[in-house]
Amino acid sequence: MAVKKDYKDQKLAEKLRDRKYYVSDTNPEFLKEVEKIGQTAAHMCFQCGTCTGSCPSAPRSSYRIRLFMRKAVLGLEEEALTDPDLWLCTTCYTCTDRCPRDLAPTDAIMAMRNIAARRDIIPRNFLQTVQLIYKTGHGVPNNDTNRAARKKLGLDAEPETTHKYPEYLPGIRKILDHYGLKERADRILAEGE
Amino acid sequence: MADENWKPKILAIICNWCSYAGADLAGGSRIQYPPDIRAIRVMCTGRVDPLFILKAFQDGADGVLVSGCHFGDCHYLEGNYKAAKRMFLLKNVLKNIGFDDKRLRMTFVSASEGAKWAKVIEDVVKTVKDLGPSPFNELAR
Amino acid sequence: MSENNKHQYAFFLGCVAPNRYPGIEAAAIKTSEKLGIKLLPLKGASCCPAPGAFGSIDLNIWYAMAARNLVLAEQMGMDIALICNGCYKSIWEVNHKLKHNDELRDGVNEVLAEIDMEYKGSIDVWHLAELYYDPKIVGVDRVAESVTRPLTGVKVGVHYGCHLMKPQKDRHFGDTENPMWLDELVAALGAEPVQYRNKMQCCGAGGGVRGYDLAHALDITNEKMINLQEVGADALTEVCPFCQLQFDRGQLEIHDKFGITWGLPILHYNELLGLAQGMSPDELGLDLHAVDVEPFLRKIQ
Amino acid sequence: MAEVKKNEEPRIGVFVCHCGTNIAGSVDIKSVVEYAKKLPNVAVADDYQYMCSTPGQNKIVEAIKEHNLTGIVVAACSPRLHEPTFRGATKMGGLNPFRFEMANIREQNSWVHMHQPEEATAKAKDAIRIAVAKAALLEDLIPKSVPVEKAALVVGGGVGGMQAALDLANAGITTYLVEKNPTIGGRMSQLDKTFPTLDCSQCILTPKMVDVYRNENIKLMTYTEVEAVEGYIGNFDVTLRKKARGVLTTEEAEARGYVGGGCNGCGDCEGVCPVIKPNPFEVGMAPRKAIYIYHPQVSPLLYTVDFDACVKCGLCVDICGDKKAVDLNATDEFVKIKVGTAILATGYDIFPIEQKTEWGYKRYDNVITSLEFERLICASGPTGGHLVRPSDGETPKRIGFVLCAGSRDNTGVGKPYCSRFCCMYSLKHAHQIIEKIPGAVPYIFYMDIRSFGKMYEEFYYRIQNEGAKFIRGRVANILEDPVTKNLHVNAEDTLLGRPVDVEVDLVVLAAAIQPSAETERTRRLFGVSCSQDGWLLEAHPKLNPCGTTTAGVYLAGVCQGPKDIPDTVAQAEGAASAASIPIHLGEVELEPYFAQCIEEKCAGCGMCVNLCPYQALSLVEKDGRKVMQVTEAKCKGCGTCGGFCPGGAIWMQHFATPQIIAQIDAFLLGGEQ
Repeated sequence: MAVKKDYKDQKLAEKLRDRKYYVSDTNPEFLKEVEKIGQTAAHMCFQCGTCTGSCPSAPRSSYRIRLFMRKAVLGLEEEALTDPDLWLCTTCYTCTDRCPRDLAPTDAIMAMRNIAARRDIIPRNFLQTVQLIYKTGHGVPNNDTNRAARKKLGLDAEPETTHKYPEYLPGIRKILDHYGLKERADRILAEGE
Repeated sequence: MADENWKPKILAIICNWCSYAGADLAGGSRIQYPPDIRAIRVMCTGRVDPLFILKAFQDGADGVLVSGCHFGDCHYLEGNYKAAKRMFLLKNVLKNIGFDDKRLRMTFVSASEGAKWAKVIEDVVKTVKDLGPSPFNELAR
Repeated sequence: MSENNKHQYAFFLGCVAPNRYPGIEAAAIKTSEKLGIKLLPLKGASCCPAPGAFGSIDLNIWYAMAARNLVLAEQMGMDIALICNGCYKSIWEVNHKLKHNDELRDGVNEVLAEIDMEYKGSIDVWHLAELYYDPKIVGVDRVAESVTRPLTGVKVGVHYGCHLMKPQKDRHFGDTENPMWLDELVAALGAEPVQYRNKMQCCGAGGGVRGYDLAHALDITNEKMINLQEVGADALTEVCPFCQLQFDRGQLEIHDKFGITWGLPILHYNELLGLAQGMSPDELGLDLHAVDVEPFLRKIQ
Repeated sequence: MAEVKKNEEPRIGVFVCHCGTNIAGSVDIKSVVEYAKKLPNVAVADDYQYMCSTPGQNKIVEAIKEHNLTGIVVAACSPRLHEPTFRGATKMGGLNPFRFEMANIREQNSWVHMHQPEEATAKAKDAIRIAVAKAALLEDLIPKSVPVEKAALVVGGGVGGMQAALDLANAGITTYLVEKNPTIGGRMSQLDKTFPTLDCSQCILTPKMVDVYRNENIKLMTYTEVEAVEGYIGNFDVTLRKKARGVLTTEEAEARGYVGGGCNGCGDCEGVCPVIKPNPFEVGMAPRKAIYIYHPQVSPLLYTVDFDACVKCGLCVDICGDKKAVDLNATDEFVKIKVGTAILATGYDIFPIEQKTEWGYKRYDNVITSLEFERLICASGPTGGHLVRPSDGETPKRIGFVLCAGSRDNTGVGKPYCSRFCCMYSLKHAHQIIEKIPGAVPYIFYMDIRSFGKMYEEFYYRIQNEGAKFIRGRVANILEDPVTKNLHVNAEDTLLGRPVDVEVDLVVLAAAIQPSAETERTRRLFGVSCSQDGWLLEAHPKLNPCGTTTAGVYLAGVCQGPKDIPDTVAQAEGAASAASIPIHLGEVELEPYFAQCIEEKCAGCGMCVNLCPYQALSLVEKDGRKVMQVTEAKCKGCGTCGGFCPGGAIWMQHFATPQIIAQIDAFLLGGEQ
């Protein structure tokens, strides 16, 4: 366990916080969960850095996919899930194609995002997409400018999707409600207001 | 479905050069697999007389595994081809007398395939467990 | 053509193509018709759903939502053809996973049962571009034969996108470091497919990054612009409306955020194909593009 | 003639080994011994910590005498490990050594059921019951001794094969050294310097090549391949294919009556030959003619015609003149030799690294392999030792080295193993460019530096001190600047935790190695197994690293697994020593697992005759009817005949039908008395 320093000065307490890695502070279940959801043997990572070297996000941020793999192995759940970098993966899968251990770091990241989401750590834009789909069936719905353009092209104003056949929407909503996703999206977005 | 605690009796006849060595390698690598197999070593699967297998079934074996070298790898050039041919014919005979030929398996495991040996055993044990006790079982007692 | 109706597919539209670049939808139907592929409406389809957003929140929801779209096509008894890499990831990959994983399939069917649907795994999913390349369906030669107005004199950079071909092991497109099949399809139209640095780099938009951190996403896009300019590309083509959105509208955003103007026309391959088959810019809705396509059109000899 | 000999009253002794906790950890030894005591025919059962130890073996010796035993069962490890040991003990106790049977309760029991003590114990009891049933029916067998041909064969003329041949030859053994290329020398002759001593590779190799060529006991056969192998230890009949060389040696010329003729290596033919082909010795970076030598130090110094390229214009024949060395109508010849033992030293090839497309080999001009680097940096190479960039011939100043290029790679494209010498030769390469090119900077991209040999770590220290830059990170991809053709090496410096883009003038890929193309065919000819990655399988990874499961066949060098030169030479000497032992003994004992004909049961159908892969069986007239007869020297004991004989007339010694049936019955029907 990290040494608790009950310094009166909060700032100093944070500045001098015990930064050692203690096994007792970690969650070994985190690795198992990441491997289960991500379907990849993250514990086989030998930290060669091919993933970070391949990553389009790494050169322009502090996002290091290799470090996320390491945190999974070491059970550093809290650190991984609360790191805003977790959401900088563009899921391009280049690291997955090149990983010499034949792992899928991208899917490990997706798994960590899934675990973060269980704790309501989800960026707002993801939830807005959920709301839009619940409402219209589309993440990027139609609009009037586009309707006009469609007609000009000889297409119907509404595409042959839930836009034209809204009778399919209840089914979609049922699926999302099965997981209580819309409700969560509304709640989390409202809390963030 | 067979009862969970039932332990099948499965005979394995395996060749000295490939499968026996592969099984030894599985041991050396400490790869764990189900304990339901009893192995008899022969120098080559070519030695396996179909009568041995019939005898085993008659004695009440629930399954028989014959395992040799990969084709082209036989220590004696072609014993495994001949064994494969015999096993194929024997499976046909078993099928024709109404005996499930899945109880007889021939596999090819090389000396370097310890992990494969373990998989083969897992597979064979599962197949036999799914089939349940051999119909000859009572007869043998 | 007597073979015209030989290949029929349920046409999965997705979101960005019908609702932002309807020219792609129009072009896909018309150009495919000329190549012997009939695209039939997949009524009631929804968002694929967006693999970045939904996959990140809960993969199970992503499976179930994609499976619903798959079932619609199963009910038609038809394979799906689509025009977007993001849709390909959702629809193809979920189909692939459900076909090969009984546990997943059972889980999904439990949810689908609530809306009286059942996923059976009876159809396949294809990207139109791969159907064009496949000699058993169309083939590069037939694409070339369909050209009435060759796009000669222009250099076109090709963006393959990520979610169509990667991860390589699960897909069937072969090499993902330096693929050339889409370049071949571009060459078939008379244009010169130009090789640029880091051709396979991501557009920057995927995985929810466009919505999460726009500047970050645009910085990746901007790098692609630099690499394309280096070799003098006259346009960029892709097979993903979401990549198109990122490259096309992204250039406006790059202008706003970074103060850099590129003006590189971005065309979906079906738009390019439409031009080569003689469709007019108006028929393709090219006026809806954020970046003016006119300079590119003028350059075609 | 063998008969179904039953011991009057079998008395079996059972000995159960604890193997420390290896067996006793999962198997309840005490209950197993108690169980064994109650089995039919068991006279005594005992256990010991280590049965293979001297006191353990003594237990067997003493029990045989004390209990008047007729057969021994030891339940311990695999018979592939200790069967010979316990046969020795059985013999020492006064019994025929073949009255011994082993029950494997370690490799195939305690080690694979480590957490199931009950099941493991039950399985051990069954194994012993099965072994006892067989032991009760075992009979005396006399091993057959066969003479050993006083000659050996070495396949492959690289440094490993050369060393093995020299050792054998120097021990007085006639040694055939067969090499598929026109010259011996192998990979080592392509190298410039050797690590960590920086000896010139050719300088230390050439004297050895000359030694080989001059040694009276070595029959050097270059441009020759093994075509067929028959026989067994002591008596291998090997057919060699001497590929059509198109050039005669002085001896060959003399045999044709051209006294004073034959090739003297003058090279006039090469001068006039109009055909140009890439020289594989220079990895295609230099030309050679259709009539050629690889390089000036070849041994033998003898030209070779590449008949795939030759246009048969005859200019070479004309200029050779009276020497009459060139014969453009030559064809392959076959030579039969007889040897007692054989050593395989077939070496390695470079993995086709263009398959790792992210590094752009064969796509970017300035990405080369380490072997190409060796030739480019070598004074006798195509550039006279001036390292140049292929794109423009300029001297590179910044050079990236990609280690583990295709090694330690589990993607399926690449090799899962460590190729074992790339770290060290890349350090050497870094040293060479620092030494040769003023201001040059080597960037070494590595995952781990494996400098485990003698003076290797010190060499690493030295190169780091000389200024090589080490970046701990595997290279993700390489991008080419389309204008300058410079390369951008992308990786993460994992120690810095930042992605790096290192612009270099040249990239050298330390490509993985794989078994040479001929290895697979050769190993099948000799009946040698291979491990999953294709390297030839040694008899035991630790205790018999030079032997194979085929008696009389040994391994030297990289064909058994990646090795550097010192390890290759050491193994070659080990293999030569092992291969010389049977030859010096003059005879070997063959395991007496021969087929025997039970004549009264034999119907003379002759089915077995065709089944035998060794033509060991024949039909003979006896007492007015046909019966099968076995030529014991030819029989290898596979039992394929015995597995088929419809009349049950074949008695496979030590694996006889009644013995196997007894094992089956014991397993399924047997039990305590």
